[in-house]
Amino acid sequence: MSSDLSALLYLAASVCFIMALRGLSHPTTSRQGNIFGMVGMALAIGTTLAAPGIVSFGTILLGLLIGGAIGTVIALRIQMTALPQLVAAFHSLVGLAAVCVALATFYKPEAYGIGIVGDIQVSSLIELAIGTAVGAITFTGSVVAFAKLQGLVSGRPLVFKFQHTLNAALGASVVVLLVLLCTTQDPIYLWVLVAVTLLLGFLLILPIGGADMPVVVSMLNSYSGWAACGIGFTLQNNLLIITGALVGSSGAILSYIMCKAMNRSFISVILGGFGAEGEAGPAGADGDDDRMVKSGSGDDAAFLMKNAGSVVIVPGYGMAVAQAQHTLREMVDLLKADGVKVRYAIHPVAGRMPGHMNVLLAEASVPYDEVFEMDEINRDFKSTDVVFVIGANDITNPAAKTDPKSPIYGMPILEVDGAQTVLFLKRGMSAGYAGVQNELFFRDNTMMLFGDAKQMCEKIVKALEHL
Amino acid sequence: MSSDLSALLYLAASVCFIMALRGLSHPTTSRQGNIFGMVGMALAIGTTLAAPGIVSFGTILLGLLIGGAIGTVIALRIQMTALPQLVAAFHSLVGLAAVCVALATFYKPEAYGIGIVGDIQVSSLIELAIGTAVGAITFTGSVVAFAKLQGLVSGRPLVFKFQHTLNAALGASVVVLLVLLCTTQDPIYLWVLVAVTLLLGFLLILPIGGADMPVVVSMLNSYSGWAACGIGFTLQNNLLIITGALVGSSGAILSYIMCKAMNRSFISVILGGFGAEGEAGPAGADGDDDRMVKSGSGDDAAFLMKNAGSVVIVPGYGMAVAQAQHTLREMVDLLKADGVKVRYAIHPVAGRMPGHMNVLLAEASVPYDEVFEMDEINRDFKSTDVVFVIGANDITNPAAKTDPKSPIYGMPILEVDGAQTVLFLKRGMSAGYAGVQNELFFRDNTMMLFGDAKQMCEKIVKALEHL
Amino acid sequence: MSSEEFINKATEAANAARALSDEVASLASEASRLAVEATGQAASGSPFIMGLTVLILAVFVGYYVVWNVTPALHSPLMAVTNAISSVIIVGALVAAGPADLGFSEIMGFIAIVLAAVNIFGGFIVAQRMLQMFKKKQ
Amino acid sequence: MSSEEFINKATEAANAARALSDEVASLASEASRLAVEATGQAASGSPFIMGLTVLILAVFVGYYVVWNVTPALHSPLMAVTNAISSVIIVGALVAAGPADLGFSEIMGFIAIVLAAVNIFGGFIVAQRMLQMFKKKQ
Ligand SMILES: NC(=O)c1ccc[n+]([C@@H]2O[C@H](COP(=O)([O-])OP(=O)(O)OC[C@H]3O[C@@H](n4cnc5c(N)ncnc54)[C@H](OP(=O)(O)O)[C@@H]3O)[C@@H](O)[C@H]2O)c1
Ligand SMILES: NC(=O)c1ccc[n+]([C@@H]2O[C@H](COP(=O)([O-])OP(=O)(O)OC[C@H]3O[C@@H](n4cnc5c(N)ncnc54)[C@H](OP(=O)(O)O)[C@@H]3O)[C@@H](O)[C@H]2O)c1
Repeated sequence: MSSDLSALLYLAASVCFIMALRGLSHPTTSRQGNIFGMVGMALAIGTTLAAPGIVSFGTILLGLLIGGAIGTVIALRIQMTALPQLVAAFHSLVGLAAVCVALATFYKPEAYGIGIVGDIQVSSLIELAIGTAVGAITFTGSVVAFAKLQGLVSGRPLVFKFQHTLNAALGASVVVLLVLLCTTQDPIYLWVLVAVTLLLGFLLILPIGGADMPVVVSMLNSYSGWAACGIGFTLQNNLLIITGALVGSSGAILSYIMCKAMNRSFISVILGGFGAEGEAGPAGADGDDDRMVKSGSGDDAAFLMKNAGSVVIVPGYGMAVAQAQHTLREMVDLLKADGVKVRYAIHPVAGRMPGHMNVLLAEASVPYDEVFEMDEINRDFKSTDVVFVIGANDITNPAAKTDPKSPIYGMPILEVDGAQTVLFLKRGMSAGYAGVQNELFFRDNTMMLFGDAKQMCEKIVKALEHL
Repeated sequence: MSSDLSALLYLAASVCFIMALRGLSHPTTSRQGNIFGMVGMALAIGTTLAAPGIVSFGTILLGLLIGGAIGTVIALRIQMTALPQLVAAFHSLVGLAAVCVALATFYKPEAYGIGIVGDIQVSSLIELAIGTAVGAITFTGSVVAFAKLQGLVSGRPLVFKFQHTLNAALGASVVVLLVLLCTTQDPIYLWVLVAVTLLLGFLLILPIGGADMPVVVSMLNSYSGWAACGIGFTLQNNLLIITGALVGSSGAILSYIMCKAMNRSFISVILGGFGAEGEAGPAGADGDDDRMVKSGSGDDAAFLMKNAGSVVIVPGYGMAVAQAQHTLREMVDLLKADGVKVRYAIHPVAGRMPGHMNVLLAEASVPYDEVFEMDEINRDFKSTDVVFVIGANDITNPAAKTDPKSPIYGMPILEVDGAQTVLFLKRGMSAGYAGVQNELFFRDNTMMLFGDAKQMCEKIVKALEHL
Repeated sequence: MSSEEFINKATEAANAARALSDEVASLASEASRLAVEATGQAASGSPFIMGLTVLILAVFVGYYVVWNVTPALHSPLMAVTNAISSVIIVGALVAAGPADLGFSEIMGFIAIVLAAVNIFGGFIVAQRMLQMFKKKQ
Repeated sequence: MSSEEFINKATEAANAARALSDEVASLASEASRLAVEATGQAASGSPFIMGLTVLILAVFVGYYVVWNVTPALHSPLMAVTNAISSVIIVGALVAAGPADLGFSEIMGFIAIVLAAVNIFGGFIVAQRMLQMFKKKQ
């Protein structure tokens, strides 16, 4: 294939990727966008396979088949509630793949036209080493993120003395190794670099709390995008540059959106240690607050909602944990059949990844035009009869608006306190991710529904059927 | 200057241009955006001046000074109500400049590295010829647009028999000339091409009605952007490609927005002949409708508005003609001082260019947060006491929603008919640009205020002061 | 060795040298061709493909940037795009640049004047309009 | 003419020819250099500047495209960007391409497997999610 034709096809692939992201601007165009993405990837792979020097098609096909099969099976089997950890897991693979590519390049630079073994162009070597470092950090970092999200290790931030000092020291050694590598071109330094950055990935992410993991995953995603840009410069391949920039912007913007919605600085997330005490504790009323709360049963909740004119559902992380979305939908169907106007209100950081709640509700066949973003619905709470908060906590906490000393002060919240009645469905009195008590629980117009989200929803459904 | 450095500076200039348009996304960032635009242009010119082969700085400076002085004087003197024709006039100059550059290139191709006289690369020659054609059409087309908007010639579409045939013939001859030019490289064909396309520009735009001129100007703007892209390909200059794409998209999108807001296809605008009978006639009640209308005085209007809770002002082309915006603002100030809630509603094609009304209101120091777009305010008319329509007509005509046979059927309108009272300030009963009678005039809750927009506003102001 | 023989030998040697030189020249030109090709490939395809890449990306940028312009500022947008479309002044400067004064230089000069009217006029009108959109107290 | 003289003359001629050939070669190489330079300049600067141009435009595109993604689809967005970030498979293919099986080829193979998991996994998960967002009756 002429270099012009392949450049043209790579350009077409880039456009496909842009269209893939563009499609996500609306649910109706999103599936078409995804097809664009697949076509783009097929174009990219096909064009590369047609390049001169690529002959071992058997091996390549084998690799694609193995990887494709694994990916397909995982993707088809995974539960939608396990999405955050899945993204983290997939993400670690990108990091590892980048490390492998960098090592392969180092040992066979002539295949990429950047020099010969032991005499690689310095600019390429720098890009290569940075790519390796970013890849390795992404790999172990994402593994930690996966383990925390999956519950394999405690979501609690692991803080120990001198950790920032240690990380700084490792960071410095990375720079030293980079310089040594470029001056001597000795492979040993590359291997040490890999080892150090793998370690660094662990250490950087361990101290960060479980619920900050989505920010971390997005951030790593962004970094790997920029690393791909770097490789694109080395190989003078515009496809890599464009795709890298898309991925890089996407990760950066998602991180920004999350930090903004939590009212925390990006730096404070990265430095870790947040939520050390507060991660959602075990079930049961273990709040250390002696004040009385009004608590009710499923029957009470059913009665209240059935007689309401309008109900707004506020889902949170607890709904995902309990996989309560389907039962919730049943409950809402019954209410709607009774003429109650029901809508859903989604906070930008409800759950454990951006858009988490939207996907779960969509899974339960909730039409997306009943689901509203925070900005769209916040002013409507005042005219709402009943707000049904299911497994959410921080995102409704009025301390974010009233208490300048609260760690979540300044975070935009769903102002459910304006509603006539608030029902809080959670297992006990424990705090949410941010570890702060929620004043709302003690208000007069609040009724707590203690129990697992799914079981309680089932009770309410039963009650509604018999009312 | 090394070619790398100049490429870098051109890139910086491109980014400046992008930032210039980006700044226009909000009034607060717009001035900064404009500065970016100026910096970008300075960079572009400075970088080119530093290129080897450019030595006659005296001549160049002279040219810049003459042009700059003329431009500055015009820009500072022009009345804001004359904006549409100013844009058209400026635009014609871009077209003429493009023709000059193309001719210069043809007679000295070696300065641009595209060959030598009589042996210019064919691809470059094609781009050059197309650039010339687009430039020439833009020039005469914009001159016609200017003349129509300025009132130098009638805004009425000039339709004559066989015009489409003639245009098609001229278009075909352009293609023939292009082929001849490329095969023989004889300058005579270029000159004939210039002559034919100048004529074509006249003929294409003459049959289009005055109020469609903004669409035409935008369209020509878009074409000249794409022509700049073509020149960018010839000279392999990314600055020209990027800027051309920005200008091209901008023109295309503005044309699209206008056509959409008028519910007319782009093709029908270009084919011309629309509004042949309807251009706003002379003052006086010359409508050919015998039905009675309720007409009122300035005192009546003042009384009605003063006692209203909420007033929405709907400005249109008539306000621009009468330059009534300042008096209008005075009137609104008096109303606001009396505790009336006053807002402005702007239709996307009110006036004679996109954003025309916004600029005039801004000129009269109306804060932009009192000014609402159609989509933002349309549902509020129902709860509005008085709508004050000043010099607007078509954009309020309910026939657009109710009468499938009306030429404006399907055009989105400001639904002022929902308000309790509608005041219509215009000189007589004549129709608006689209030439259709407005049912609203005859409704019970409508009061006509006959007179020049400015004079009537003055009367209302006086009345308000004495009420 | 006869003188004729010597002359023949010398001519032969000279011819051989000339042939060598031809070969070298052709090799060099081949090298030059290859070098050009290599550069072309390195830059992800020919200049045309590069231009196309830039064009397509710029169209995307233009699309998004312009749709993000608030409708209230569509008039200034027209003025600004008018001004920046005068970037073809770059071509005019090249035409007017040389020291001698021929047809091309005169055309270039005219184009400079016209473009400058537009640049100054466009930006200043835009600035005047935008000045009016300042937040009122 | 003595034989020595002839020999000298012939040598001279040969030397002259050689000098000529050298000159031609150096001219050719100069030409090649110029050609490369011209290509470089033509493509609006060196490959690096071209790459930078593409990068900057792509960042603008990415910025706008991503901000235009509706918040409801942020989860699919993460899956899709995950999948397309596996475009580094392009590098892996080049590594695994040669017929022989050395360290680089093995690394390339591993990278292909890993990237393929991601590509298939990412797109399919995204598709599953998006399928759920179908308009309900
Ligand atoms: N979405 C993102 O992208 C993202 C990113 C970074 C950080 N975060 C953080 O995550 C938090 C999200 O807020 P959120 O309101 O959704 O969650 P949350 O504040 O963590 O609260 C979740 C609540 O659900 C309850 N719960 C847990 N399991 C349950 C079950 N099986 N049945 C019923 N209830 C259960 C828990 O209370 P009990 O233990 O009493 O049941 C807990 O209080 C915020 O602090 C946000 O800053 C989110
Ligand atoms: N804005 C754009 O970008 C654009 C682009 C293309 C087309 N258009 C077209 O332009 C029209 C714009 O609608 P519009 O409602 O603003 O204008 P319009 O429908 O043309 O009506 C303007 C009205 O103002 C009145 N008028 C004229 N001079 C006046 C004066 N000195 N004092 C008081 N009244 C005066 C006229 O009635 P009297 O003669 O009775 O006074 C006329 O009916 C639409 O048809 C639209 O499709 C606009």
